[in-house]
Formats: sequence, C-alpha cells, structure tokens
Amino acid sequence: MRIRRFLDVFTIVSLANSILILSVVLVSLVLVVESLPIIARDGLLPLVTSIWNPVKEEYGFLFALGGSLVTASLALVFSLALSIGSAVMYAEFLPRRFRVIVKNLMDLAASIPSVVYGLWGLKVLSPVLRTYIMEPLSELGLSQFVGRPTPAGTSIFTASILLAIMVTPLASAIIRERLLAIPSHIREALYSLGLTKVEVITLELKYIKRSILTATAVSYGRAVGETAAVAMVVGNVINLEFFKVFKPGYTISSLIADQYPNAEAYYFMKHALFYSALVMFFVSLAINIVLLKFGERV
Amino acid sequence: MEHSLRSRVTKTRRLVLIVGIVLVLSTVGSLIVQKQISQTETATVNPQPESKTTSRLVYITGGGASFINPQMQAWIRVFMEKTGGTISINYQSIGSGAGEAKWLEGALDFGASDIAISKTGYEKLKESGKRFIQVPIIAGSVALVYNLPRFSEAGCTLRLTGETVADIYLGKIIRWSDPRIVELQEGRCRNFLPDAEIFGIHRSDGSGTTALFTMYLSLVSREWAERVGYGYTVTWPRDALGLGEGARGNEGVSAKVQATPNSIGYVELAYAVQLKLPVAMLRNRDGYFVYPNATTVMEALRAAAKELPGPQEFWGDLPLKHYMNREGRLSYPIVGTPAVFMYIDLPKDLADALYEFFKWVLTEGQKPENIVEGFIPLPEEMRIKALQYLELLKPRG
Amino acid sequence: MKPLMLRKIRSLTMLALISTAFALTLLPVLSLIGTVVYNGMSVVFRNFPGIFFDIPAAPGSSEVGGIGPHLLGTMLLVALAMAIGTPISILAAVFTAEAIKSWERNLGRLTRLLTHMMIEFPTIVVGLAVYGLMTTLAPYIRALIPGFRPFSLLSGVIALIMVSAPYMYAQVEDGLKSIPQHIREAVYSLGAGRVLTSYVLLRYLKSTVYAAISISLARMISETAALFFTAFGSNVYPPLDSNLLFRPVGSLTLAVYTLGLSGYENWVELSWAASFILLMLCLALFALSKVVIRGE
Amino acid sequence: MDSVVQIRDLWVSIGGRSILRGVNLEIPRNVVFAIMGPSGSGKSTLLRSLNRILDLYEGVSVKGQILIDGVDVYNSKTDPSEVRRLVGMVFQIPNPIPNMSIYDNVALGPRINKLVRSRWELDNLVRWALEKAYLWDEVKDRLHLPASKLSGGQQQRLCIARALAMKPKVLLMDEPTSNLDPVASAKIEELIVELKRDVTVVLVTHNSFQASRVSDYVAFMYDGQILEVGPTGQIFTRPKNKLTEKYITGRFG
Repeated sequence: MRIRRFLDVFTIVSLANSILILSVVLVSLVLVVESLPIIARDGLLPLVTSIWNPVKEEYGFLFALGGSLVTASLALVFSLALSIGSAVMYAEFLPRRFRVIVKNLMDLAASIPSVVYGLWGLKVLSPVLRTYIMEPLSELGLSQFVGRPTPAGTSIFTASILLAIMVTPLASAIIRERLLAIPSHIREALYSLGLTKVEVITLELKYIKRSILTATAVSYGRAVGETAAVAMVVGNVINLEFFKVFKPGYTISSLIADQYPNAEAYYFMKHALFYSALVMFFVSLAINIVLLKFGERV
Repeated sequence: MEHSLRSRVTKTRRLVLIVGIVLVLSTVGSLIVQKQISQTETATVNPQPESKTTSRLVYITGGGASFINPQMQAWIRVFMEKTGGTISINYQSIGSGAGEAKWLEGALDFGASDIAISKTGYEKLKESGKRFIQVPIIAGSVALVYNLPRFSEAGCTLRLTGETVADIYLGKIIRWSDPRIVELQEGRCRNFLPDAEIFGIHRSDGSGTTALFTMYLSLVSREWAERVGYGYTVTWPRDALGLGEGARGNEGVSAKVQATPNSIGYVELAYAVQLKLPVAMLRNRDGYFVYPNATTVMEALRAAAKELPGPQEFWGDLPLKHYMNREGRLSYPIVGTPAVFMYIDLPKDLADALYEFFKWVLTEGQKPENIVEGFIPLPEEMRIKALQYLELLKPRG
Repeated sequence: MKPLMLRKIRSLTMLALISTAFALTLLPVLSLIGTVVYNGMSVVFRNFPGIFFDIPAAPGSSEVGGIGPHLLGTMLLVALAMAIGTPISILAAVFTAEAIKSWERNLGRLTRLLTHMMIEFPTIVVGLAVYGLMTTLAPYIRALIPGFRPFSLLSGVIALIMVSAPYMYAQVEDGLKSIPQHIREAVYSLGAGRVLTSYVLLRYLKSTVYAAISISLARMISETAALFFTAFGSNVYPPLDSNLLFRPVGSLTLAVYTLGLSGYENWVELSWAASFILLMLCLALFALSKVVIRGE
Repeated sequence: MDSVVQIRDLWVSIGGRSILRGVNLEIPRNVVFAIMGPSGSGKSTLLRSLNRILDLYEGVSVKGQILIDGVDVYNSKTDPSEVRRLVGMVFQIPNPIPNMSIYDNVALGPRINKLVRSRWELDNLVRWALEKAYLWDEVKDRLHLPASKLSGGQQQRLCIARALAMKPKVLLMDEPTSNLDPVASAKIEELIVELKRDVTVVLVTHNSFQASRVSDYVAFMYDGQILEVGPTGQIFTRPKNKLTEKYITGRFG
C-alpha cells in the first residue's frame, strides 16, 4: 500500500505517452531544421518553380508537388466511383452467400503490401493501360491535352489508376459498413413512399455523406503519401506539364525516393528534398484536420 | 466445477496455437542459424591459405554506383563461396553520389562511385583529417544507343562526333537528316537516315552514367560546358523543345530507346550489350570512329593509367582531362573507372576483410570467368596501380 | 407513362454503372493475386526450400538463388518493432483513456493530437526523418556503441514503430473511449485501481486489441518506403552476434522493390517470389486474425 | 445510533456548477435507505460521491466529509480503491462485462481484492454470492457462458451478486429497476429486502412506491439538498415538507 502511494504505477505509464510525443516532435523538428537552409535561401520559391538543376543548385519542385496532387486527385475520382459503386452493389444487390467471399477478398486486398501492387502495376497494369486506354485515346486526338504515352506505359495516369485500385478496398469498406448500418425502418419508410430502388439508394447515399467524406479523405491521404508503388509506375521523369497525365512524371514521394540517394553530393539538394517532405507533412496535416473535423473514425 | 474445465480447454487450445507459432518461427530461425554455423565451420576446416585466419564473421556494408551492382553481386557471391562465408559483404546500389556521401558520413564501410571523390567530398575529407584511399576496380564506358530501323536493316552503323552529340542534346540539331550528321556517315548509308525528329532520351534519376556522359560533352563542347555543365543530374535543353524525355535507370533508358523509333540515348555499355541495341561509333581524338568494346575501352584506359593520381590525391575533375577523349587510334572516348573509397585507419578485422576482398577483386575477380557479360576488366597497367593503392589498407607494423 | 419509362431507364443505367464499378473493383484484385501466385509460386518451387535460406544468385545468371536474408530481416524488424511498439502504444492509449488528474488529461490530449497528426502520414517522410535523426545522433550514439550506423536494424525498427504506433494507439484508445461509462464505473466500484481496471477493460476489448495488433503487424510487414534509408537492405546474412542491432538488414518489401526494378530476369523472378511470400504472409495473418477474433 | 455512513456538509460541484449543496446525512447499519427526488436533484451524484466514482469525471470538486465504517473517504491519505472495496455498487443499466463469463463476472471483485487464497474458496464465494442474489439455480449449469447471454433481470441480479462477492459494508443501488420489466423489478425488490441482513443498502429511486415498499428510511432530495429524512412510514404518512408531500402523492412539477 505504501509503495503504491509513493510510486503510482500509472505515472510510469505516462512514459509511453512521452515517447510517442517525443517521437512526433523529433520527426517534425528534423524536417524543419533540415529544410531551413533552403527556406532561408529561396523562401517559397521552390513551391512555385519547376527547375530541378543540381548543377546550378536550383531546386523548384512544383512539378513533383503538382504530380502528387494530380495523381492523388485523379485516383480519388476513380476510387470514389469504384468504391461507392461496389459498396452499393455489396449492400443492396449481392446475394448473401457471395458477400462473405467478396468481403474477405476486399479485406485481404487492403492488406497486400503496396510494393506488391507496384510490381504488378509495372509488369501487368502499365502495358494493359497503354495498349487499351492511353494509346487509343491519344490517337483520338486527345494527345494535345493529355500527352502521349511512353512505350513503357508508366505515367501519372497509370500511377493514379494503380492508387485508385489500392485505396478502393478501404474506401469501399467504410461506405459499405455505413450503408449496412442504415436502420431498416428508414429504408422501409423510403420504400413505402413509392420510391424505386435507385431513388432509395440515391437518398441513402445522401444520408451517409459523412462516411463518403471520410472515405474520400482517407483515400486522398493514402494516395498522396504512397511511395513504393507510385515510384514503380509513375515514370520518374521531370515533367513540367504534370497535367498532361499520359506522360510520365514525378510525385514528391517518388522524387524523394529517387533523388535522395545522390542528394548529399550537392549542397542544397538534401535540404530541398526535406523541404518537399515538409510540404507533404502539411498536406497530410490538412487532410487529417479535415478528417478530425468532419469525418468519422474508421 | 464444469466451467473451469471448459475454460481450461480453450486455454489449452490457445496454448497449442502459441506453441505452434513459436515452433515454426524457431525452426526457421534455427535453420538459418545452422546455415550460418555450417558456413563458419567449412571456413575453419578450409582456411584460406593466404588470409590471416579470421575466426569471427566479418560483415562489410558497402553501397554506391548502380552501374557496377551486377558485377559487384557476382563478385560477392563467388568470393563468399570461396572464403566459406567468413566475410559477408552487403552491397546496395544506391547511386554514386550516395555511395560517396554515405561513406563520408560513416554510414558505409566502403563507398563506390562511377567517378572519383567529388570536390566537396575531398574538402570534407581534408577537414576531418581522415586518411583514405580510392581504388579503381573495373572499367566503365558509356555507349550511345539508337533506334533507326531502316538504317540498321541496311547494315549501317551510326557514326557520331562529340560535338554532334552535344548539339543533339542541346537541341541545335533537330532532325536525323541534318547535314552535320549526314556528312559523318559512310557514303552508302547517308540515304538511309530518316527525315525525322531525333528523340533524345536521358536518365531521370541521379546517376554516375550521366556524370560521365555530361563530363565528356563538357569537354568536347564549350557551349555544353557553359550552358549545362556536368553532374549526376542536369537539366536537358532538348526536353524544353518537347524532343527529349527522361527514363529511370540504365534499364529504363535502354527499354525506351528500344521501343521508340528515331530515338537516341546513352547507357552503360553492359546494358547495351545485354539488350543487343545498336551502338553508335564515336570519333576519338585521333579522328578514328570506334565502337565501345573491351579493346577500345582498355586502350583508352591504358593511356590514362600512366597519369592516374595517387590514392589520396584529389582525382576530382581529372577523369575529364585524363580518362576522356584519350589519344590512340583505338581509344574509345567516354570511359571511366568506377572506384571504391575506404578509410585507412579501421579496426583490424574490418581492414583485413576489406583488403582481402578487394585484393581478390583485383586479381581473381578480373579473370574472364568472374566478369559479368558486358563488363570490361581493368587493363593490366591500371590493375597493378590499383593493387599498389590497396596495399595502403594493410595496417602498418 | 413517360415518367415511368424514364424511371426505368434511369434504374437500368444505374444498375449497369454499379455492376461495372463492382467488376472493376474486383478484377484488378483478382488479377494481382493471380499474377503473383502464378509468377511467384513457380519460382518458389524451382528452388525449394532453398528460396527461404539462400542469398540471391548473381544477376543475369540462370539460377535464382533465394531471399533468405530478406526473410530474416523482415522477421527481425517486425518482431522487434512489435515487441517495443505494442506495449508503448497500448500503454499510451490506456493512459489517455483513463487519465484523471488534469496534467494526465492534458498529456493524454497532447498525445492524441500529435499521434493523430501522424496517421496517414507519408511513410517515406517518416523514414527520411528517422534517417536524418539517426545521422545527427550517430556521433553521440557511437560514443556508447562503437559499431553504430544510421543504416541499421535499429533505425528500421524505429521507423516501423513510428509508422504503426499511431494506428495501434488510435484504435485501442478509441476502443477504450467507446466502453460505456457504466461498465468502467462497475469495474472501479469493485475496488480496482487504475492499473487493474485498465487490465480488465483491455480484456473486455480483447477483439479490438487483437485487431489493432494484427493490423499493425500487417502494416509493418508491408512497409517499404520507411525502410529505404533506415534498414538499408542487404543481400547477404548479417552475422547473428551482439552487434546485429547496428547493422543493415534486408526486408522482403525492399527485395521486391530493388530486385523488381533491376532489369535482370532472374532478379525480377526473385522479386515475384518475394511478392508471393509476402502475399502468403498477409493471407496467413489475415486468416489468423479472423480465427482469433471469431474465437472471442 | 450506529451509523455506517456519515455525510457532513458535503458540497460537490462539477465543471463549476454546484450539484450538492451542504448535504448532511447519517445512514444506520443493516437497513434499506432510499434516496428519493426528482431527476437533477443530485441523487446519483450523492451516491457516486460515496465511493469516489466521481473521481473519474473531469472538473469535480468535493468539499465536506464522508465517513464510511470509520474510513474518511475524502482524506488525501485514503486510497479510493480502499473505499470502493467497502462499498458495492449496482447501476441503472445492468452492466456485467458482457464477454466475460458469469463466473468470472462474480469472481472479478474477489480476484481484484485478493479476498481468496484458493480456487476452492473462490468457487464457494461465487456460489454464495449467486445464491444471495437468487441467481444460482438459474445459472449453475452455465457458469462459463458469457454474461450477455442472460436476460436483463438476470443480468441485474448478476451485478448484485458481483457486488456482494466483495463482501462490502454498503451496497449502493442507482435506480436498479428502472430498465427492467415489472416481473424482473419485483424480483429485485424482493431481493433488496433480503439483502439488508448482510449489508446496508443505499437505494436511489425516483419511484416513490418502490421506496415505500422496500425501504426502512427515506431521504428526500431537491436541488442538491436534503429536504427531509426519516423512517419510511413517517415520511409517507406525515411528510413535514410541502415538496415531499407533492412528490410522493405524484403531484410534483
């Protein structure tokens, strides 16, 4: 009894919290300290310029920032369409005995390492997309808007499709669970008003729009930060026209993975890459704030 | 009471599960350990005749140039088999710049680069006062590869000069039919050059290959030296015209050239050989058009070997003057010697292990059976110098 | 009549779109699993069981060798990171949920805020920061441990913990928060102190805790980007001695990445084999977690 | 009079809002003591202050003194879990730990407080508590089943057994029948009357008929204060306070 009063076990437990806090603080500190030299030199310039010329120690990573945002946004659009569709299919149409299989398959898909997705994307998805989607479309005359695909098929578009495939199982699960959790009396009330199934589904989707927002933010966060899979299919080319999505490009993550190894041969490249990481830090912070404010916990 | 019986049953089941997992894990683990031990045992049974018997396992971490990675992995495998695993060498291809930088930081036991220690690196070394050596271990050269189907079918080989290559990548030569290119070709072949735009492909990731290639261009073209310069990563003027594009790694560049008609690119010779891409001839300093191959590369390096600086001197820009564009009828102009960097005052077992490995690399390792297809061993003159440099690694007294 | 037709057409279009989306969601997953199994299994059986123990064959050779060092590396990394990370995240979650005094509550809130920031954080940034930190600290650590290197098992373990601890923390903490107050009060009213109460509540939350652990385990096994600059990768076995913690190790995911991008046929095959083994690990973990959670 | 609980000038505020304002109360041993009052009058807070469960809430400040069986509850040297060991509690919602077995739920208290030294002793204690709670005959063949398998009334009796297994001096009951059907409630009420042989029962209820049926003493609370205390018969036949009268005759509000 006496010992307990002197040495509250629970106070010792607070050590675990301190370790977590310390680690987050240290990570942020390292990012800030390592980016300071380039911030002091260039300020916000690297965010708005697209020159990556280590020979002259010029580092503007707009092309990679743009690439990150474009890939993630495109991936979001595709994955939202896919995940809402498949969640509705699951909750409203799929016979019960298939549900178990589909659910397990999707849950498994969500746990497959991204680098395995990357390998598959490189060897299977890229050639398929190039032959059946990107080339026909650019032949149709879209090439001045979206660029021409390269022979390998790696491009910003490919990366965003791969990302969409990767995040859909998770996003779909969030929407699916909420759809299934809609109380049956609400559904019955809607049907009793004489609405068709499609109209009911539309209303149900409106009813769970918070979950859809959550799924959106989670997908976007994953997509923006994913490295290994993207680095394998995005092409890793300094592409100033990152909006021409059939051309290969860079994302911030793949820029770091690609350029960091050689960075310390220069004075500022390392700092520039840390700066780009810091920018990613703020992007994912913003997404987290959106999630905390408006989303639901998953 | 009945319930306690039941809960004991579920507890037993859980116990069985845990025991099962532990068993599987420990079996795998012990198999691995056993393998290690058996390696060590064979080592003690068959001690290397010359080596000072290192009873402990020594683990060496190295990293750097991706170009030499295949050759390095092959060497490591053979060497580890020969020494029975007393020395483990881990080489990761992280790029030349990283090889130098991480070695300087002390994160690696040895660094490897397509080029020599950079000026910044050399300054850092001087500041720290640490003693080091740099030793060439293999010959390297950059080949220009191209994709001109009709031209190749006609049995022709592209001939280029340094200046035209620089002008192509500078965007000053736009089409294959440009007179500056046409006039270099053999008479019959001039008609087979297409009147099409040249698609210039280059590395997008930082690489020693790019460093070698741009060094050469800086040497032969004043305009290149002023407008672009040389380094692991440069900005490519041709890209701005929409006539150029980057690709990742030697394999990316070769794949892209292979798939894109009317394109040109540069890769390490080994990759061109392996993928059987058409390789251009370059005009050397003496005015002869030469292919990159064992003879021409070794010829160029033989000339350079005479002026190879000491192991602790600043090699810095020297490859530019001394390796590139050498005299000699048979010299190929873009060559280099990928080198490894090591500190001298290391713990004894580590120094011994490094010495043993690189000594093997510079003797047995240079024999044809240990050279990976497409790679070229060091010429004899260079090899002997390298061995001399390596001797510094042996602890004195 | 007309509106009814319109309604029907709308229904059919919607149904078609939904089915397409469903098919497009499942197809890539099936293709992925199929490709990995097809390409990977043949390689695994070509060198069985050596694939689990050997080191990779020389690039371009006709043999494949194995991915033993990478398998060992993944096992070491994940085992250590789990052993350190799990208690830290669970204890921190317990502390946050059961905080009473005002400094405790504030510390809990701060933990919650900061760790939530780290959720969905790009893992390459975590890896980069850990590398930066270890490089800065290296000279000081080396004074204590002479063999220390920033590229090491230790750095890899720290990076893995930082990647997965926020998740585990958030899940356990949410679980503890979601326990109805009257159940918590019931346990306290039996005279349990906070430590005992937390223990009872965690047992009550068993399935949540198991789920959190198995998800963390899966995340750690799957992690690639955070290991680039920390664990560094290795194609050979590190000696299993007291310095093991301070030496670089390989991992299956790094093997998939570097071997897959190498361009050498036998290495790409090895990369498929590593993918296959990773897939099987995930599948086993997935099945195990289903069994354990259902068993509760 | 031998009082097991003594409350002296108790002031409680939560988040700056004062909930209890100067409560004085003495509760005799081995009786059923009912606390009545409209919702929001502070009954539950009073109950929760007795075993320091209030500590779990944020921004609680307590002034005054409570003695339970001689233990000074709010003394800074007193360990809250020592207090809670003396005081059992039964809640409004039946709250056994659902995925724990019936046996383990009852054994929880003895295990936490290390009241028993052997498996055999624990088995006997569990059986004793379940018998006291009139539950033994219904559950003796399925002790290993999770508690969630029981009906609401059974769960509430299980909670009572769980509290009893700790051998408390005082048993706090916070509207224990408000979530049960009439049959289950009747059973619990019957049980409450029996329990006072072993333990002092403090019963919070807003149901004045229940108070009149089971209790020996009644305290009437209003707005954080005790308006009237006395033997049940006296309060229900001759209430001194107008508000009390209104409340028990159902004309309140």
